Amino acid sequence: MRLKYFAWVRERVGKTDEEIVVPDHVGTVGELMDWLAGQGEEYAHAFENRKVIRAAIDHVHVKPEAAIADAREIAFFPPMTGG
Amino acid sequence: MRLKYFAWVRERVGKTDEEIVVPDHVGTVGELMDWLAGQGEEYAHAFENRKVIRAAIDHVHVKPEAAIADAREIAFFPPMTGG
Amino acid sequence: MTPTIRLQSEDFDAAIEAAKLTRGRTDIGAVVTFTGICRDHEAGHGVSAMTLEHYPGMAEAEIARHVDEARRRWPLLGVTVIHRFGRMQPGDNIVLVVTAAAHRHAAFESAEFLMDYLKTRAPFWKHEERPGGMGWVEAKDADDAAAGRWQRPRKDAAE
Amino acid sequence: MTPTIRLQSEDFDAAIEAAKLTRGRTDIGAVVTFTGICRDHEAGHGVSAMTLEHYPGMAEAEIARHVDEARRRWPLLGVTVIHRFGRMQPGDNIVLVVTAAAHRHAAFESAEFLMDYLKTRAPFWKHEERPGGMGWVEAKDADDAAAGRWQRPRKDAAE
Repeated sequence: MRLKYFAWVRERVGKTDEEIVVPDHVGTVGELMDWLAGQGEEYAHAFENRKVIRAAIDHVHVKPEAAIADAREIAFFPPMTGG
Repeated sequence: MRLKYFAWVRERVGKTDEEIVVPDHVGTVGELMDWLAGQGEEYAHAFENRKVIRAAIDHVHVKPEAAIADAREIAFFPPMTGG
Repeated sequence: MTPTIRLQSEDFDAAIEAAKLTRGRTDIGAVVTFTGICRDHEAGHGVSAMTLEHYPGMAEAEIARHVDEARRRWPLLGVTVIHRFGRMQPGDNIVLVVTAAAHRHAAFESAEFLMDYLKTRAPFWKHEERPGGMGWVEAKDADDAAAGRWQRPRKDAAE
Repeated sequence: MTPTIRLQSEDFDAAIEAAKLTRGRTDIGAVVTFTGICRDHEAGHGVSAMTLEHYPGMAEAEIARHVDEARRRWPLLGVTVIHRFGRMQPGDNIVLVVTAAAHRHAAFESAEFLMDYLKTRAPFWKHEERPGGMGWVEAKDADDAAAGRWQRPRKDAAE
């Protein structure tokens, strides 16, 4: 599946997007953040305060409990500040 | 003092404004409406339902209890429908 | 900040009025414009035209009082109110309120406040031309209720 | 009624967008425009410029969902939302919401609803250039509270 990062999550991870293969035991958005946080220093930094990070699956806001099984694109970003 | 009439109050009275001398016993806006209602058929018609008529003294909305002693201009009109 | 208040029979240009408030400024974050337009129907009947009668002198004074009240309630950086009088046809502009502030809630709320008060307190009366004849527009209870929601105990009531 | 939703780096013209909604129509009685503008200060510090990052695809989809929700809640006769991205300087336009309806409350409330949701739900992020360096704008609790007041029990919650 494709991951996308925005704003300071993007800056910390160091990339705008990437294609990843997720282990079978990672079933939800929250578990995906836990798993990503273990993938290196930049990810650990990006996901150090998971409570403030928002996620979207296929362009729709989701909560950490959301299942990722059918996701094509998952995005992580800080709270929105548009408008 | 000068009286002014607007909208259907003006239509019923048949004039836009007039200069009047009010008897001493007429002390309030409500008493003025009572007195005007006795000044002829057109006034009786205009002031037949006094509850829906609004008044202003010198460009400021007032209630029927308002004293008219210091008024230069008193206006009578239906509820406003601008905007 | 000097508010602009105008009564006129001519049309107005909302964009020009809004631009006047923001020109050369960088402290304004939010501009709300409200344009009231003559409709071709009202409460179930058709309207082919309407004539707005007003009370010259009092109309300006009453609008100015409400603009002052809006400025006391919200930190406004600009206010414009233009109300037309005379004959209008469906599609014609009737009234314009523009408010400018650093933040959006002040701009939105003050514009709505001003419109609610213009509807119920500013001395204007609409006379409609309808298919069956002419008639004065009746005041709506809903408009009184809308204006009423802005009422609050006056701080100086006991002074 | 087909809503207009655009994301663009170019500036917009609020007057042209409002005119598009009303042209040739006589059923619209109220038009509200909200223009959000880049300010030279934010929460106590100066701002010399800002860059708006967005999530292409999701931004359009999220705005469209809120426009749909606004149309379910209010009898709208026209809606336009334009959000810019890229670099902006104080005084530059950022966002435009235009709503048109027969009556003013629908136009006011839907415009405020859309702005509250754009602030907290549309995937945009502001990166500021400040005298002391650069920094991401932090989300405000006040904006979440503003969006929260529009929440209501979903009719289909038990279905």
